[in-house]
Amino acid sequence: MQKIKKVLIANRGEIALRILRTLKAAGIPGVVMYHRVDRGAPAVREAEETYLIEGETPVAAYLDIENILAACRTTGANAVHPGYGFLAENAPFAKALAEADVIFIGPTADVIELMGDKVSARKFVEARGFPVAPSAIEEDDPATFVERVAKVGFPVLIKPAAGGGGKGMRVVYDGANLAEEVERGRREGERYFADGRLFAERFIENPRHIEVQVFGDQHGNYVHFWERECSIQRRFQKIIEETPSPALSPEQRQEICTAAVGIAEAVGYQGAGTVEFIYAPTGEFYFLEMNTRLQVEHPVTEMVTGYDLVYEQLRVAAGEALNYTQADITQTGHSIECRICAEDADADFAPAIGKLLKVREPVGPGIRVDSGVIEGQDVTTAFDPMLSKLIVYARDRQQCITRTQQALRDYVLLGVTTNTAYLDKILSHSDFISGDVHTGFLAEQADVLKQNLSQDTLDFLLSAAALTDEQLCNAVAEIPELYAAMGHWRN
Amino acid sequence: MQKIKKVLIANRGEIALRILRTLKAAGIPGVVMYHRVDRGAPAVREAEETYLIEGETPVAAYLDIENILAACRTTGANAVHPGYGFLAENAPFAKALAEADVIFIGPTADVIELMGDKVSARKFVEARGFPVAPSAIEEDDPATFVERVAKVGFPVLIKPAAGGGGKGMRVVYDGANLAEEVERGRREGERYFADGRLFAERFIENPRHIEVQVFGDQHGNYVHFWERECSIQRRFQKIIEETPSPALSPEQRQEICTAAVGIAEAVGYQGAGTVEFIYAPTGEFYFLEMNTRLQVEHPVTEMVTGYDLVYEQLRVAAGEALNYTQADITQTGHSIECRICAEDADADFAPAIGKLLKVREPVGPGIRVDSGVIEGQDVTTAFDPMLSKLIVYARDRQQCITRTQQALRDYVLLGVTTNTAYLDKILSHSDFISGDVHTGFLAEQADVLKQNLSQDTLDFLLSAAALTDEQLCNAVAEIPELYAAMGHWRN
Amino acid sequence: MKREFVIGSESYDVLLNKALGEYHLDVGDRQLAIQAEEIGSGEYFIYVDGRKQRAFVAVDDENTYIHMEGKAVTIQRIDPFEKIMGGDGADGSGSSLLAPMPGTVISVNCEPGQQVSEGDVLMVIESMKLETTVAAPREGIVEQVNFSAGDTFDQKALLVSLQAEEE
Amino acid sequence: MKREFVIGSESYDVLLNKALGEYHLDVGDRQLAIQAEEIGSGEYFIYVDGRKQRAFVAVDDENTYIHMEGKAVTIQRIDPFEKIMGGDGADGSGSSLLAPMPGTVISVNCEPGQQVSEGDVLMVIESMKLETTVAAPREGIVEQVNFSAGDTFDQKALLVSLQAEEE
Repeated sequence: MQKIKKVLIANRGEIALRILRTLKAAGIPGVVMYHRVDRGAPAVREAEETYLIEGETPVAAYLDIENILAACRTTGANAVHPGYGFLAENAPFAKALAEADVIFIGPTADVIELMGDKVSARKFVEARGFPVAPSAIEEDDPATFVERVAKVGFPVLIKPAAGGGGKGMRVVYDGANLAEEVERGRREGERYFADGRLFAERFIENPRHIEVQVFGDQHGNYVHFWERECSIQRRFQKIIEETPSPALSPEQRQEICTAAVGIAEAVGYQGAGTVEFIYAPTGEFYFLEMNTRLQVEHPVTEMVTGYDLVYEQLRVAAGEALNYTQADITQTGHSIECRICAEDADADFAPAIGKLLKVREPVGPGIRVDSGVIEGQDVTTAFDPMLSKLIVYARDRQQCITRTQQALRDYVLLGVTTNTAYLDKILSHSDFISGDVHTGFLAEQADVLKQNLSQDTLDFLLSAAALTDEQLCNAVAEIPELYAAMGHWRN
Repeated sequence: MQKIKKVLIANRGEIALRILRTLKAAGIPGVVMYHRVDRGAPAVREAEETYLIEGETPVAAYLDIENILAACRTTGANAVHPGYGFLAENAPFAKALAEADVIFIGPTADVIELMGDKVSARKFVEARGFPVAPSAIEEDDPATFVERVAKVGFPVLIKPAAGGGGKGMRVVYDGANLAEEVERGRREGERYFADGRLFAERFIENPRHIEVQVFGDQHGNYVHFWERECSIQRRFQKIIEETPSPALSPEQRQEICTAAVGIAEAVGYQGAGTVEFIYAPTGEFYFLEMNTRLQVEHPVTEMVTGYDLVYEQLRVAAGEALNYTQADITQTGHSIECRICAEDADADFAPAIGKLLKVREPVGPGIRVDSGVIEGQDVTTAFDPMLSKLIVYARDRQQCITRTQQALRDYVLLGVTTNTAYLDKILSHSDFISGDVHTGFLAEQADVLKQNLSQDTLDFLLSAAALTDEQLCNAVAEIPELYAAMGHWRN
Repeated sequence: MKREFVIGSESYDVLLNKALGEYHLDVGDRQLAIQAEEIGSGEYFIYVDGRKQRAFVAVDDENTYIHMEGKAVTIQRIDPFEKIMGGDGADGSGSSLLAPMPGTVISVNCEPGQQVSEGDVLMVIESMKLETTVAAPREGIVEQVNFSAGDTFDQKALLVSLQAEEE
Repeated sequence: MKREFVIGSESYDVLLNKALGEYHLDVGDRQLAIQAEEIGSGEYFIYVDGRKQRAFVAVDDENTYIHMEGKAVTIQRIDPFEKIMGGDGADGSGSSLLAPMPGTVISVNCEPGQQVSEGDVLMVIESMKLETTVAAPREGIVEQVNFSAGDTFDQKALLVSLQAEEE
């Protein structure tokens, strides 16, 4: 790791802390940059060195490339880890760092550019013989786009070419208002990504989302770390991920993972990347996109392979060769990640805010919590509603499910509404247990997944609320004992 | 798990909580029995059902077989998990439970009896062709014992036949005061174990302690879960354990593990057991003893194999067959356990007491803490000084060492002196890092392992102590600002 | 002593009594013998008619947050006396539309004086990257529109109000 | 304001000053500009001459416990004034042997009036399964023996005392 002297962590929340932990254990100095609203955040407390950044909004501060370059100059950091989100997949950022002679811990700017655009990525992958779904690309011939979309076949998924995170995506089930939906999609693309170009592809009914973790070094070595199943999504965003996927046979697993490494090799990928696939109930899979960064859900892969992917990223960025081969990377046991979000699942996942009055994380065999919050912290709308991630390992899937449920029940987060009980409900669902899910599962089962309180639970809750209500208890205590006893006796 | 309806946990501290966690995740009702001094302990808080026991001393309460039988009757528990220590290796206890139609989660009483006596165990193992060290057994012919001990060759280790935990063990380097040492050993055996019979064996200089985790079911299936290296000991008690052992070649590993399974099969072992070996620097290994229970250090095995050994114990006790073969049990990555003890390593490991004013456990990838204490708890001399166990996993040994060190540094335990900094020192030692250790390592390196404070650290400590001294700060604050300024100005 | 506890959309009136050192809670027509034992900071054993549950409890000015049986529940505390005295003014009268959380105005779809029907979209707002429509809760005339497109607002900000209904 | 801080067997005299709102600590002949920022309950950033360390601090009547740079240190606080007034009576005078922690007496190897030499074993005790010998710290005559074999004792119990030395 000679080449990397000091790493600036250009991110916040749980991922900043997770990266810092690897740096600390590896003995590499790390700098945590932060906006003042994150002043009391765990990563800022744990860091030996911090750097305050400013911006018009907190998000803008983290997105400001100049801030990061200045932080590197001031602190002497010669490498930057971007985490995920923010500037992690920003080619100009990667370029700016290269020009400033700072190591970007991620792939080259060219690869980010190529794979960051869904349209060019897809063309590239298709041209090299990897499977892609029937599709239409608007900019091939804008005039005939609506017509070509209709030919892809319904249902069809229309999405911004520059998009991500499910934003601006729409499914159209027939041709009746196709033109209108295309127009809406364009407006949303412009609003969210300042880019109205669209892309349409066959919508696979009840598809699964399966992705493969790949790695490449600067010496032409490429490996995969097996797959992750990420079909449990609400509003097109993953909230439960697991590995291995319960859908794949060993042959299918081999096939999809081999395709992913092939794509990584074709683009000359360096560092950690993820190739996402749509997996049809019939067993076919199609390239969806490539994420040129560390994923939120990377810990499940760490749990079953034993590798520290952030450490491996550092090694590759320092120019070292992978010191293992594909055969060394074994998948042992099962792992599930749950994203703990400040939101009300029973109110259409409305984001929740407030002060975290009490936080108590689950502990025990196979349990890992990657958290970005601590007791006393305010949860605001300034950032994403994800507070932390619960990652659980067990020898087999069934044991992993029950361990995860117990951990969710043991996770105390008071003061802000979170989705822990909702996640527990999902894990209790017979279709989840049998592995029979798809990306529309949560929407389809919304009614079944609602919370309910038994009479018995209600009695306990009301009792707890009454007995911890100081004002109420004081008022009651003022009744003289004797008088109260008489009243009681008279009954 | 049909046969097991409810499990009584006949233990306390970290192991009671660890067992409870597996029960909860598996959905099996658990009962935690406790003496009143343990009233606020984590396991008692976490339990859905508890049972108060009494005794002349707290330890006596946990050792009282009648207490446990009564607890089973009252709560309806039809199985007992003994943990380790207390009654875990007590044959009459196993018998008493069997007679009361309660399942003992452990091997049969016969096997406990056979292997619990060092002398009979050794004879049994030797007779079946497994390697044992040159030795002399007193009761073979008490009159010639001293003579026969001398023939074993010096240095020789003399220990109580009924012993354990290093109590009453002594090494004699020459024949000069052999008779006297034998007499002393006998007295200690009587005092500690009410059994003065002795046993002597060749003392291997600089030996390693390597043990193998074995498992058997009620259907004649036997497997091992690989080895653990437990050579880091102070006062004959393990404080750091790891797996794989850095000493073994793949062939030696196979050989020692195969011998262990062979011994388990020879005794018809059921459930979890450990076969301990002395491993000489020259590569020979000798049977030392068999522990017929779950070991304190079992978690390192769980980390590298993925299995929950407590869960597997439950399955075997319920009469189920092992549902895996030896080939399924792979050893992936590396794991280290550190025993966190309330003791002053710089004062010859004198036990420490006090109130735990602040507790903050380390978290992060690969980190597991099995703890029996919480903030606010009093640490007394009533029980063993072990407060908790830090278990760390990483892909390779080097990464595991640095992760463990970081976790030790992140482990905040204030109010009671603990050995975390001492453990960190051991892990920093170049001989530990190169794996070149033996059971006398800590004693030999005592001077190197002492703590020291740099001038810089001292400045920070004194500053922190001064600024958090309310009385001191208040007194200083009383000096009027103006006067203080003048004083400052006059300097 | 009475309290009104609100969980989600359900409201519960309870009455707490203490006699001979023991607490009783009247819930509807049932009386529960209840007891709380604090076993740690914000950590309790709650006893109801002899049965036990462990609970973590945190309290702020308005709500009691309880983690029990593996899930967290928020309970709003209402003092029946204060309710009678204070009324519910700006809130819930169906005349004032308050921001559920801080956010940004995407578009304003009405203007003061305009007649609107129940369900008409008055405003589109965005909070935490989610778009929400602010719809008229009843028929009426728009009184105030306090923000323009692009404005940001705080939680509980008055976004739009309707003229009070004639009684 | 002065304090004596004791870490292990070392004692440090410090002087805390506050001027213009800033704290200074005199340690020996050096003066440090120091500052504490509480960032959580018992969690601080400590600044010494501009450098920063994070510290966890807990305090009881006698000691300050600090976790810093990855290790915990216990610091005994002594108010120099109290020390002068109170003397160290039972403790440290070399005449009274106090129990370092609660335990049991294994054997008593001396009796009142007996002349002993430095290092003579006066008693054998057991605490937390460890045997310790209580040895005479100096030559002298045994004054009191307060326990018999099998007795249990508390921390700081006076086990054996020697007659005061003639001055």
